Amino acid sequence: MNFLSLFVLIPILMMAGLAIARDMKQIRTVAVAFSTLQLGLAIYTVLKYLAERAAGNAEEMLFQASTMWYEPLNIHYAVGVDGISVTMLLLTAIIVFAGVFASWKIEPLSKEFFLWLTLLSIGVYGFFISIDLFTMFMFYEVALIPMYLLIGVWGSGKKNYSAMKLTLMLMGGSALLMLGILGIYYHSAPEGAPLTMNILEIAGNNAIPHDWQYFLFPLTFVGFGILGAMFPFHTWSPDGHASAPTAVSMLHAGVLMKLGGYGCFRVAIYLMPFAAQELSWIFLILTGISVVYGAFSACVQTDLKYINAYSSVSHCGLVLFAILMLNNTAMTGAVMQMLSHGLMTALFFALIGMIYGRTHTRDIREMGGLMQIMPFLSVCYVIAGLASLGLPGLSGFVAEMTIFVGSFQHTDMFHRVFTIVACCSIVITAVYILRVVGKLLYGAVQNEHHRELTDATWWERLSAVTLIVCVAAIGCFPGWISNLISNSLNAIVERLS
Amino acid sequence: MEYTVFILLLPLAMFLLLGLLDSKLKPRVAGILGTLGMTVCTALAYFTAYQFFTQPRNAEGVIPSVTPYNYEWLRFTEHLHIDLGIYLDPISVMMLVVITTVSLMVHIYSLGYMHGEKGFQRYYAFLSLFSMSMLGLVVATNIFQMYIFWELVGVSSYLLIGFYYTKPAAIAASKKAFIVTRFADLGFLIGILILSFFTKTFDFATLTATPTAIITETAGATFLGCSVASWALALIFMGGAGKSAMFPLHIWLPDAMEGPTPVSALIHAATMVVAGVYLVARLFPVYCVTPEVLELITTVGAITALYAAIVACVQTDIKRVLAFSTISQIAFMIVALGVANDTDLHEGLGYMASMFHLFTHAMFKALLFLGAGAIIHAVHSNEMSEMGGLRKYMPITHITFLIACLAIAGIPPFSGFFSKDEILTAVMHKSTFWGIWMTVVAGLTAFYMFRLYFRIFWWKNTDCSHHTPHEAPLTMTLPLIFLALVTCVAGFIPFGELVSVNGQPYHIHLDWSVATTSIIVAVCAISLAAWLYLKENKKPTAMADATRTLHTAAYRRFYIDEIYLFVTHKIIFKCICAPIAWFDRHIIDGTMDMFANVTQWVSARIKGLQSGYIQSYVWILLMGTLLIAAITICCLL
Amino acid sequence: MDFSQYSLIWEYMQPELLLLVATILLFFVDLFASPRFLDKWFSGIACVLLAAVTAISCIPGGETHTLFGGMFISTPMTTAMKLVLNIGTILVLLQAHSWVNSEACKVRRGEFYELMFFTLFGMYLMISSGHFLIFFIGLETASLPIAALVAFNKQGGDSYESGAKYLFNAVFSSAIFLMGISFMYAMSGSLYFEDIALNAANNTALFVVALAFIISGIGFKLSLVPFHLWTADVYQGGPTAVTAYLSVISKGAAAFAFLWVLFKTFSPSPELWQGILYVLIILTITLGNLFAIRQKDLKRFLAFSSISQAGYIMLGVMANSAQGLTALVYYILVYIFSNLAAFGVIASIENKTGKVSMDDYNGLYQTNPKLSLAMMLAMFSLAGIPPFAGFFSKFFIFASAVNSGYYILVLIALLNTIISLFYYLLVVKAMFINPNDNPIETVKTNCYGRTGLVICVAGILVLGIASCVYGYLSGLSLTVGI
Amino acid sequence: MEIPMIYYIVLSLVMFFAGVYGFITRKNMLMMLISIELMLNAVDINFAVFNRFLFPGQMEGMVFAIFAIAIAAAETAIAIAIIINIFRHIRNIDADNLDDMKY
Repeated sequence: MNFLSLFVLIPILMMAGLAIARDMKQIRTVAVAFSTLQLGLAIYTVLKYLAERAAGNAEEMLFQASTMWYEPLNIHYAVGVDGISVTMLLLTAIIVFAGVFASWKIEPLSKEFFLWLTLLSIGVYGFFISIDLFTMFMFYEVALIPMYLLIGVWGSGKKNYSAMKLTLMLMGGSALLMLGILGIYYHSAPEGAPLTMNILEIAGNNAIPHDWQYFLFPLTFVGFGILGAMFPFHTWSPDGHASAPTAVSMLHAGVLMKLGGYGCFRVAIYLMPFAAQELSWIFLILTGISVVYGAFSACVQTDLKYINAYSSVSHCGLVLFAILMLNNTAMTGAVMQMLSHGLMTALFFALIGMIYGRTHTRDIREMGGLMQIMPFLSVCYVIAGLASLGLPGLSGFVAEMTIFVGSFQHTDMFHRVFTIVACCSIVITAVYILRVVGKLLYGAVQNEHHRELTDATWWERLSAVTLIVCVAAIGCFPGWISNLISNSLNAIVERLS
Repeated sequence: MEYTVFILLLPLAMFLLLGLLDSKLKPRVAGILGTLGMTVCTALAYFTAYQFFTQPRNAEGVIPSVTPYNYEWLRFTEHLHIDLGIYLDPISVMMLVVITTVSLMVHIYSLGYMHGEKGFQRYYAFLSLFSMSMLGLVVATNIFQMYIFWELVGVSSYLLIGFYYTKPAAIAASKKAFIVTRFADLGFLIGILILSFFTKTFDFATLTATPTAIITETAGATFLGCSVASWALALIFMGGAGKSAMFPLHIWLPDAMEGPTPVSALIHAATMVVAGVYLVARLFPVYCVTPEVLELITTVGAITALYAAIVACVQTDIKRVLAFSTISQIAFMIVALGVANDTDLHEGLGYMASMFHLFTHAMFKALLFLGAGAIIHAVHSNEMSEMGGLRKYMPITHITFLIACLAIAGIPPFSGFFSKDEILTAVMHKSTFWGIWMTVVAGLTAFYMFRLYFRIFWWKNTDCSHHTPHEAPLTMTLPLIFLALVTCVAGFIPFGELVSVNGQPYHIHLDWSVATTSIIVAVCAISLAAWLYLKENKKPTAMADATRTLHTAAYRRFYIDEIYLFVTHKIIFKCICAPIAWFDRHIIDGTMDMFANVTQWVSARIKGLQSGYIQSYVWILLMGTLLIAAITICCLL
Repeated sequence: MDFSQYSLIWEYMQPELLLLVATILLFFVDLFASPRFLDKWFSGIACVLLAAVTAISCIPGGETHTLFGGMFISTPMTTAMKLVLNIGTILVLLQAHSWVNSEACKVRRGEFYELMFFTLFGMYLMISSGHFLIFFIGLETASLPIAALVAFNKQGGDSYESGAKYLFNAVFSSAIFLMGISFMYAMSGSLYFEDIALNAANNTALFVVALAFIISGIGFKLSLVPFHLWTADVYQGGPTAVTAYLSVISKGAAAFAFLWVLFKTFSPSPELWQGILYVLIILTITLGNLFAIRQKDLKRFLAFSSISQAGYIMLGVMANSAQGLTALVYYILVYIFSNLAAFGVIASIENKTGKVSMDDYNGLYQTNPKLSLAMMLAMFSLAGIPPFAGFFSKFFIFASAVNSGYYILVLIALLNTIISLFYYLLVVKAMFINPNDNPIETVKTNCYGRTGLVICVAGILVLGIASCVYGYLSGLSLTVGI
Repeated sequence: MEIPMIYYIVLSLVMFFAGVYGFITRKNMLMMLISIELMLNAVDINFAVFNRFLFPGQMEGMVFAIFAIAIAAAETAIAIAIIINIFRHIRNIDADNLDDMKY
């Protein structure tokens, strides 16, 4: 039994534990215990992975295991990780951990909330560990559907509309995806050879005909791109995030949107390099648009969550943008951006949730001078803001710089010009971040009732500090993680060239 | 000289310590700690300078530059990687001295000035952060490290300007400062990208060692008619212009005066704002291969110098006056760099001069600001109208301020005279037009500085009825005195021996023709100022009325800020952001909703199919069958 | 005629014969046992009998048998299909218990079960027919009793209307079906599937007309658009148990038989019927969904959902391959479990409170968490959400269609799944999200109903994860040799 | 003299579509039932005729016709039962009254 399967097993046990938990106390105990365990497992995985690599294990994927599942279609339950997936696993574990604390006082039906949250995390973990298209896709959808109830039941605002829209749009994505995957499967092997769902084998066979790649690449890329909030399929994100409860926004923006980026190059680009080369320019334009577009529309929003959602559109657009540059550095940047954006947007949503929980409004025009009332939260918010506008020493900077430098190494003029366009986003980001910080935290207290509000409680502090520490750690010592990623990207990049 | 790394680590440690313990510490303790840290830092810097400048020169008489420490921080490609390290050469060491000195003075000064302020600890934390970033910037071994610390100084300046975060003006100012510089930094970043794409390196040593590499690499590559190399360097200069508040990116600096005065002294007079000059100086050999960019630099500098000088003449807020004088003085340095050239020592005079002026200016401008701080501290106002005749109440401030004014006006034997003279010589040598231009600016400088001086210390003999201004405490006067002394002697430092364009010693010899002219001009300007402002009278207002339009325009800074406001709010926000947001909500999102609505609509329209009558069901069934048959037959035939 | 066949008949027609025996037994029990005994045990006996029949006879063997000169064919796959149908029927019986034994119906309890068994018998014949006569007899034996069952609630509500609608539509379509067969006969001179495949000139207009008529005849039972119009009304009016039966068992049997007929009879000209089906599938799925999204009555809602599901099932037929056959049977199996879970919940709530409107379900989770969860699982499974069985069945049926190259068709079907997800989520929304001050009071289901639900839920959860089922079916379908 | 097959076919088709017409136009359920019978009998004629003329060899068609008739009888029986049931409820047997459930 491969230890990666624990990533799926532990949450299942966690669900069982939650099911038998009776009161809030026990629920919290179970949640904290298991999410900590999960975090430990993730860290262990990273260390083990690094050790293996250090030991000179040059396999593309480590800790592989594969058991036949559906014999007639040659579907396996196959797991394995490379640098990218371990990074993502770590990210997920961290955010789930922080999310548990962020939803410490969730009401009502707290048990169900954690059950659904755990189901969601099962999907995410499973997606990141599996290297079989079918299981990957299955976990992908497992991760999607709990969103509906999580938003619908525990959400706020026009939650029904948002939840339905989010679910349907993402399902639309996975509909395209299913066709794409089936198409890949039926062209996965040369004539006579057995068809396979295993990503590595498909890549090894490299048998997908070029004309089919033209058809399948857009399907898969858009399918995943919808979850990656690619223009013009991003509109689920603002409403969805605005209505979602704190922990869900954290997990969704922090991790779930990364499924999109991860899938885009693990499936779309990795398996169909030819089409990736040929068609990248189309999606480059789209993603380039969403980078700038998202930033611009964030400038005029007044709802904190909308601002953050649009900035997520912009940042995740940057991820896809970098992936499409198809060179090692840019892709490394993309993965680092996933990581950093995951952490800092989770931090953002956590803080917004905490502030909202106190002021009961997310409209920046109705708030002000929070720095005097809740200094801790405000300082954290400033840090998150600085991270997202790319302050050196925080994770955002290294990710963005890697992307920009990497993208600018592209030999094609068109790509370089687009890189410069994308660069402009850092200025716009500064504009809307500082706008929020100025309106929300500085200045005089807008609403006198806010004066008697309290600062963060210990669990909120814990949740925020965890994320800040990670953001700063990556920002200050990016070397090891960037090596970790770029080493495992070599194989993919080789296929592209 | 590995210990130099502590020059960076110490302030960083201070920042973390003070920042994390924030209110856990007593204000006093925090202040003392910060100051001590900076003292040690300064000592180290001085020791480094001593060690560096006293080391044996090599064959062609150049002081060899040292890289005591360099560690790969982040690797992009096999060529491109960000290193964090320390690169010691004459100018960086000179900057180390300047920064630590001024920073230390400000630390001490703030003990008195900021006494009892809310968030005293935070203030010192930010000061340490700034010092760390600034020091990191000057010792950068590669352009990307410089960019990193460049951003960090930007942020710490943002935090310090917005120190009084309940004051709307301060918030606005800090936001403006950050965004404008950020915009400039975008140029810097793109410049770096282009440069590194062609030269395949970030490293200063490599870049400056083979400056022509970029030309050979980018051979033929042009964009909009200019060679890519020029683009890259111009964009990089844009970054510098932003930080150094060159026209038209200067708008943030006057507003930045909303911050605490010591901060203005440290960041917006002595150190951060000269980062641009330093950047150009750092890449000077590379700039020399693209003369057109140097032309650009000269022009920008000259225009800024004149513009700022004119505006400074009519401002009534003393800190604003100083701010504009800063802009104009930095413009001097920029111009000096622009006219210089690295072919030989004499051609490179401007380079040396600008560095020299940077050094002296840092001292006396810091002195001016700290003096102004003392005055504001006493009068509780920035407005000239509130002041006048302060000389008898605060003698020390008065004397030191006068020295500084003389220095900046270019009166021998004060430091300003020597450095400015070198600059004028260099400019004159390059082109007479710019030479005269800059001399005029020098005259204006003398005028507005003494206007300021007389308005503050003479003008009217108020024996202030409501409250008597009193001399500042020792913690504040001590730095004033120290800086004043430096200002007096700095001119006699054999600067050219240490810093010159190609590192060989250069013996400063005054070009008396230039010197005398400038002195005469200055004296005239000063006496004019004295004639106008020594005693309270109506002449100034009369003159103002005489040149009403010009005066107002100058007072409103020639409406540059208004233009910016118009562009940002009216055009970018109203005409780009808002429409995009609308488009997103109504068009893109609307399309998505439309799918749903259309489905609903269709399903509502076709419900009649399910009429509930057996016969219609049967009818449809039959027709369906026959239709299928018919269509299929048609397809077959 | 030779009597040597009788032993063979007994051996090969075991399921049918045993089912008849069971029916007769049931008849006698109903006749002679005391009412109190019946109240207590009758449904139990019925279930046990059916279970026994299943256990004894419906375990697929290895080889294929034919009887009556090929009129009756029993392959492992048909036996497996019978097994599937039996499982479904048992579940229906379990759910029906509380309704059948209610005061209103208990007097006619016997008829219910006997008719039920007869229809099942009819479907057996339909499935394993090799000749249109048997097929027709099976078809009618399957559909006529259902008419009676639909009209079972003599006094209650709309039952009679549904009965009438069902019967008249059924008769009419069977007339058309017969017409089709007669043309086939005219062309081929035989009613054996094989002979027709051999002799019928498959590009004449007459052939096409016959084909269209036959498709419409069976499409009626499958409620494919445009032969579907009866479905909603009948489902809504009929007793819930019967509706459930109608929606899964008879649909499943019809689907299988349809595939059988098309494969056997029209194998020489697949492109003909595939072309027709292509259009029908798109129409069926789309219209079914479009109607479903605005339904408030849950039974009617499920009727339309079952129409679109029929469209998905047909994808397996389109594939025209062993894989398609496997996927189809598997899909039917999963569909039985999912849909019966839904109907089980509806039935148990309807029996207690008589409420079937979606609005009545608002806030159901507060009072009946277990039922709501079961319902939600059913909905997710029908919508094809992993890790529930429905996801796998959908995936495999799509895979089979894609394997035969129907990318566009599958894409359309997939896009339709979004609509279907929408309305399935509406139910979930009602139960979990919509606020309600006085939701349906807590409903206590009896042990039969509960067992039924538990089995359904277990099926939903296990069938997908446990790959053996699909593997087994695909093993069988390979023996058929399509 | 032999009547050619075509006559029978025409007859059966006429019967069939007459039945269809009646089924769709008549509101009275009994009339509809009768129309159904027409259609079924048309089919029976078809079988008989095809057998008799085209494949005189074996009796397949005839047998089928007999079964069809039997089943038609069964259908009628159930139909009548249901119609009676309907009459009990709404006191008439007009097909148009059966439209409580629609849309």
